Amino acid sequence: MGILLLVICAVVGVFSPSFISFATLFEMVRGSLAFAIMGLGVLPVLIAGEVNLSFCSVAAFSAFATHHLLLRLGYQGGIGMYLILSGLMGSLAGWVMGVIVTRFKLRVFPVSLGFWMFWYGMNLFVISPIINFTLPPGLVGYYSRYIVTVQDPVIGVSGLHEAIIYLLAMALLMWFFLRYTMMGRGLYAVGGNREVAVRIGYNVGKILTIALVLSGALSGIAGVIQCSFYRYFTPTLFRGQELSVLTAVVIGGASLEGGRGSVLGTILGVFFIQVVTRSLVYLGVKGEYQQFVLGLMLIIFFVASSIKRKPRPEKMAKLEEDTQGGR
Amino acid sequence: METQARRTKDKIFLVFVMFKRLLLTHEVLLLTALGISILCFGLLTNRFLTYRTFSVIATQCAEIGLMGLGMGLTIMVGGVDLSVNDTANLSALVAGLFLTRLPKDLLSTGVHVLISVLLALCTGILCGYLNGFLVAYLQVPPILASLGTLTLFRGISAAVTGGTRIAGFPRSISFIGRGSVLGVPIPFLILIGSGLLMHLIVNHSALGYKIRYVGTSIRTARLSGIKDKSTIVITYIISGLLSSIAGIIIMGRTGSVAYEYGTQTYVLVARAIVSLAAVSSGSGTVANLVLAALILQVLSTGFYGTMMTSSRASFFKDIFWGIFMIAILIFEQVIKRARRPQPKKAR
Amino acid sequence: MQNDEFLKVENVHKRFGGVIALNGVSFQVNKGEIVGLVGENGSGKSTTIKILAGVYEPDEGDIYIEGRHYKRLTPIESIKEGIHVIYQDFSLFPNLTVAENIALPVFIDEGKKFINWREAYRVAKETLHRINPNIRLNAEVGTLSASERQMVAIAAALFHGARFIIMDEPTTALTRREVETLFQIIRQLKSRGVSILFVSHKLQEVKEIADRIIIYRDGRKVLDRVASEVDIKTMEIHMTGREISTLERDERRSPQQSKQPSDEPFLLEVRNLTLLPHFQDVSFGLRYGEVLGIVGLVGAGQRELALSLFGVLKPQGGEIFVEGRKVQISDVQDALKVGMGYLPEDRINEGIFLGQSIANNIIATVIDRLRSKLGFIKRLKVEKFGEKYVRELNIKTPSVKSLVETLSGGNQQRVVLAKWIAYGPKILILNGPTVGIDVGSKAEIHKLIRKLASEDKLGIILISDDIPEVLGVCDRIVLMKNGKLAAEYKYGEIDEDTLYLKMIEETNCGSVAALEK
Amino acid sequence: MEGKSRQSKVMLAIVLVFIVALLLIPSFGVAAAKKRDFTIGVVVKSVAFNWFKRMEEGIKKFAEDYGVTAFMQGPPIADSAQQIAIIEQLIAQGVDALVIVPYGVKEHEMVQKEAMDRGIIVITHEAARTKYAHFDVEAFINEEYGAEMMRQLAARMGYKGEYVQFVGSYTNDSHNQWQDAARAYQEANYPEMKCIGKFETKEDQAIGYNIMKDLLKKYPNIRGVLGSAAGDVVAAGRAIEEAGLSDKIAVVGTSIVSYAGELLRTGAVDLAMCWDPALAGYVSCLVAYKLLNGESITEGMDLGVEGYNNIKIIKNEHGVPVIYGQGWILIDASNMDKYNF
Repeated sequence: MGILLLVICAVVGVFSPSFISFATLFEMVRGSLAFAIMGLGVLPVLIAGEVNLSFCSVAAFSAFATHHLLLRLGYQGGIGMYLILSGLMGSLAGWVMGVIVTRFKLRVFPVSLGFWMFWYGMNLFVISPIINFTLPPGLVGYYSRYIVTVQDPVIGVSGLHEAIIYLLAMALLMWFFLRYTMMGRGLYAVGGNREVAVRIGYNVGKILTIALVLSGALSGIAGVIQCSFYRYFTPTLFRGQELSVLTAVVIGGASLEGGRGSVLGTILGVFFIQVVTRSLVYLGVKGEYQQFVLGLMLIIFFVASSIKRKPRPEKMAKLEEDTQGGR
Repeated sequence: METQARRTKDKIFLVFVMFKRLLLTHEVLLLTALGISILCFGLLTNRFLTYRTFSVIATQCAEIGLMGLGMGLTIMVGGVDLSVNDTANLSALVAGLFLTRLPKDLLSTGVHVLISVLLALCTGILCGYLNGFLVAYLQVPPILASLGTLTLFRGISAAVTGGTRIAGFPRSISFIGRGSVLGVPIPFLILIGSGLLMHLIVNHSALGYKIRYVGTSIRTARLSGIKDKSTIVITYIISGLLSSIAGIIIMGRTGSVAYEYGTQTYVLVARAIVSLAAVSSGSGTVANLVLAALILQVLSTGFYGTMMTSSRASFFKDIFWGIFMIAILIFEQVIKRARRPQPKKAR
Repeated sequence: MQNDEFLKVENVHKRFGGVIALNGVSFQVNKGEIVGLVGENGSGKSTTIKILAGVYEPDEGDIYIEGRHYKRLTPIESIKEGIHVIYQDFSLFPNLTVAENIALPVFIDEGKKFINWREAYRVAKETLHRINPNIRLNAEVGTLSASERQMVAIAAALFHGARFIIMDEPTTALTRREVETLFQIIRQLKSRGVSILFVSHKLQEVKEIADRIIIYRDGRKVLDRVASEVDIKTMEIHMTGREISTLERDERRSPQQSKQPSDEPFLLEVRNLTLLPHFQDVSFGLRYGEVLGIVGLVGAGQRELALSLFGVLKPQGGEIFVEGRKVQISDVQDALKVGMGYLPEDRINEGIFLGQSIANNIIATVIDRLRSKLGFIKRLKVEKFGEKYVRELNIKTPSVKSLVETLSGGNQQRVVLAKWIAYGPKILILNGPTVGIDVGSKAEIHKLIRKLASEDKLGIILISDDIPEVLGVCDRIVLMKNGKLAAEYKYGEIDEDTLYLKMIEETNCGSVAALEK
Repeated sequence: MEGKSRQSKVMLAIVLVFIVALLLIPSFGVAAAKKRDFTIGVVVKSVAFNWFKRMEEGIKKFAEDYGVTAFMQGPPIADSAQQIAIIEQLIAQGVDALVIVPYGVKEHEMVQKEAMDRGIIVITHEAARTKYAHFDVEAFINEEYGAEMMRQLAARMGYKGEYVQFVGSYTNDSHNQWQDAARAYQEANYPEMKCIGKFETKEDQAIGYNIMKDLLKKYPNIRGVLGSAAGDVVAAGRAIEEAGLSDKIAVVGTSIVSYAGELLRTGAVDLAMCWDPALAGYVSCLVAYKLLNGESITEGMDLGVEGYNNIKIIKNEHGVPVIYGQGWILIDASNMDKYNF
């Protein structure tokens, strides 16, 4: 995965030398920060073998609601309070879904479709339908709070945004959670074999709920970070980007059938999508053709990875594997 | 004596269970939901129970209904086709290009339109074939395969048109989208026609059986001599075909072709229809799919109708759709339990 | 004696809705004792297992563990008392490593919140080492063979401090050599004072390993005796409650009734068929009206041979002739075209369509023939068609519209058979037709196979590791060993014990080297 | 599952009967709602845009002034499919007049025609090339506005250098008219300037921002940006400001204070041009009202609204009369406080 990324960057760099620079790198990092955090939230749910499509709307709702709440309270400070409050709201949204899913023994996917509509609707109907440009003083200028600054000869000042610390922290926490806690391992266990997980004493409902709560919290955080980059809070944040985030996480090695997926892979997957889409501009691909090229690349990637997956010596004797696993 | 009494008791119980099963079928559930929603809207506003409103509902539910049908079939065979909307747009685009770019005096209008429609259908078939090929022969997981083709189809449309709209079609095309026969909108007739055809295919044709076999267990199907791969491909082709019909309706209804038409909504609405119709791999009925499309459309139209003068109607509709979908899911689950009063038998 | 008792179950009842699963069962298991539990499907074996594992709550009765009284066990209590179940599917996570699979359940019990990987590896290694040191701890369980997975499951149980291990059909997926290893491990456990409840339908194996045998029928215990006092015949009688018209030698058809080798041309001839590493240079012939048995231990290559004949696997070399014409079989469709039918071993996943009606299952192979002139399939026709076969094969069901999962295993298998009989194949390959089927149904299926063959319209290849079955049903038997044909016997030429010996003896000596190649 | 087939057949029959009944009964029974006063529905691209929020103010004021029912309606996000669906529903609800601000002009033509066929007055806005409408209302002649944009941009670029154009979508007529006119004006008058290309922001600031970032890298000599959608200059301005190029690159385009205010103040955006959507909404409704009352709209008429005191009427290529005002306004850091939307 990482190698593939480097190859792509190299190819783009050959055709458009201005692509290879710290400024570009930092730009890409900033462009993918929020998505990576959201992807980290998608990951545990996917590992548990469920598909949640409501994360974008949860992100939009938590960020937007937080913003309006804090504005009304006359909040003056920085992003910290935003992150906490929005994260909390996101987790609450995740918890509600978790409770419904476990209580009524439903699959996450159809329920999340309902919530997808619900949270966007809540944003627009209950809070406000319009973009809000008023930022508290602490958030003004946050978009350019860099920890490393570079002077690019072409586009001037650019830098590595502070929010990468949040991403790294989240990634680290998520990695620790998935690797070193019983709950984290439980996610893999549930995704690997749900029935057995029950048998050895895992509370599947609780585990699923925790995955959804985490997903919600990270979505909320991602929403705030993205809005602070935009410098406005919009009720329709991320709308229509659910599938591309999901694609990114899957490209990063998570399986839609559950049981597989890693933190590093997820981040690389998100970055990969970002690099591919953005590099098309550098390669001089006209706006109209970008989607076409992207579609081709996606198909080639999926086909390649499904072919790579096929030959497994120990399964030779069995029937060839069936990948018909759609939902 | 005792056994006799118990047997009678068991019999009564059995009749009760059967009755309950019949009452609680998904069709009845959906019909009830439809009836209740129509009733509610009718009570809320006197503008709802009019011929015009219903003709709008009938017209509008055709597009999403057809796409939902296509997606439903692919889910029945154990996959999913997310590219329905973009297949529709691409098919319409091919027809549109043919209609506008070809000098009009070469052919008579009727032939011209007929060929363009056929071209659109062919495009749908090709798109479906690509999906099916990726899923069946290259073993790409269906979600990913159709995600890729979705982007690809949209990209082709955008690239070919440069993002602009194509318009200026003969009148007969717009008749497909806006005309009516005996007061019934043509798109709705097309939907019902396709629905009936699909019903025949799913329930009364070899293909339908094969679709359900493959959806139930692809391995058993293969070992029973069913051509699983070609079944999958054909199902996706049908999905593509249905989408291209939707594309023609869109073309007729809007008199134009745009690469991004409906991309914000239709896929998710189609998926919602499938959920609502409780279609899953190996099982599901066409009637449910059509009903689900109708319900969602009634809800949508109803909200715009009752909240006509509020610019926030569309937001409220979102909220309600969301709640409604979750509620149906929960309700369905509760009923499923009621239908099966005994715990699972020990294996 | 009283001190030796580990578990005592007294008068346990369990009913589900109207179905009585257990009807006043009592038994006891002593420390370091191996108890074999046998019974037909639905006789209450699984219910007993689940009650002991704490999954089900008994309606009535008492459970004593070392004298401690329980009205019911919870899963946690059960594990705390050292009761551990190894289910048929081994209860493992295919996507996790061996070490984790062993350590995870224990850590959960201990109420740990975090995983200490080093400790997990250390303890897992220690435990696994006692059983099989060759398994890598960081291998994903999904990549292991069936027996390796079983070792892992046992290791997990031991690590868990199990004092009483319940094994549910543990040998289903194992080769004979692996079974031997398993038995060694079981004896090793016994010597350490661990009690074992060995639940199986393979009577021979139960008799071989168990100290004491308990037999269930219809939710009641019908026999509880020291193993050396029971022979297999008695076990069968107690399981079914009737004399079975099985194909015990004395009751079987005379040699005259069976198909005699003749000069008539082969229906199917296979020459030098090879698919490494599974089988090599396999040649044999099959005539109309003949039942050819292919026996061999699990893993000897007979299963792959069958799959190759049916076009699922592609052989690397060799030729296949059907009625004298050379045919190319590269997929299932080709196999169907030359008139083959295949009854798979894994009935649930490959044989039937769960969630479909019986009629729909039966017509799966002939769906294209049922079309009317207009291309439609009439539901009534389908049902009539299904009913015909339900009658013919004596499938016990109230209606062909019932779902196939409502049937018992034997009846399900008959549905699969019906599916192929309906197709009318020239060559019918039966791969383990009676796996997991109770003794009564087994006999009826055997009768059915004989009846099919006697009609002289087709040839049957029967692949099985059930020796009495092969001996009873087949006209000719070929023995496969390590991917090669080792011997051929005519009907009546060899008896059970000799064949059994032939099967194992050479595997254990001569060809181990070849196997490891 | 038992008896599924018969059951589903019965169901199918029930469904069909049900549907037919639904379609037929109402046409005999319930008469259309009584007309109390005129109902004017305004359908905009998306109700979640600040721009249209401002327009709604004008519409509400109109409704108050004239005592009619006038309201705004639209999808939550800009999407033709949903917008057309809403228009169709409003037609079914029996509104008297429709004011439409179409997302894609061509897609909407059929539905506009249908509305007209049913005797509904159809007024469009921002769709000067539409085929079917009684009138289209524009705050100004698009070509003039485009030329004005170019004049303003050129002056700030010193009449030389490379510039890029942004449009909300390639399908947005007005945006493309402005930009095409601007480019034509530049090619005729400022030979030293060069256009790099026209880019589509999909009315999404995030997309515009990314495109601008990438463009800056690819074309380091950019000296000017011409925006069309309200968010375009904001997106571009942000990218430029972050690159520290506020002084070097001139950003001119259609926008409003609530979008571009902060950047106007910092100088990243040099000039916002616009028309007041509230007035446009007011005027559009007014035109519809006058037509409903049987009055006619004539060249040079005074509609009594600022910027629309001396309207021009020019028929477009499809024969639809387009009403032009002189409603553009120029907003920069000095006068931005005057415009509170």
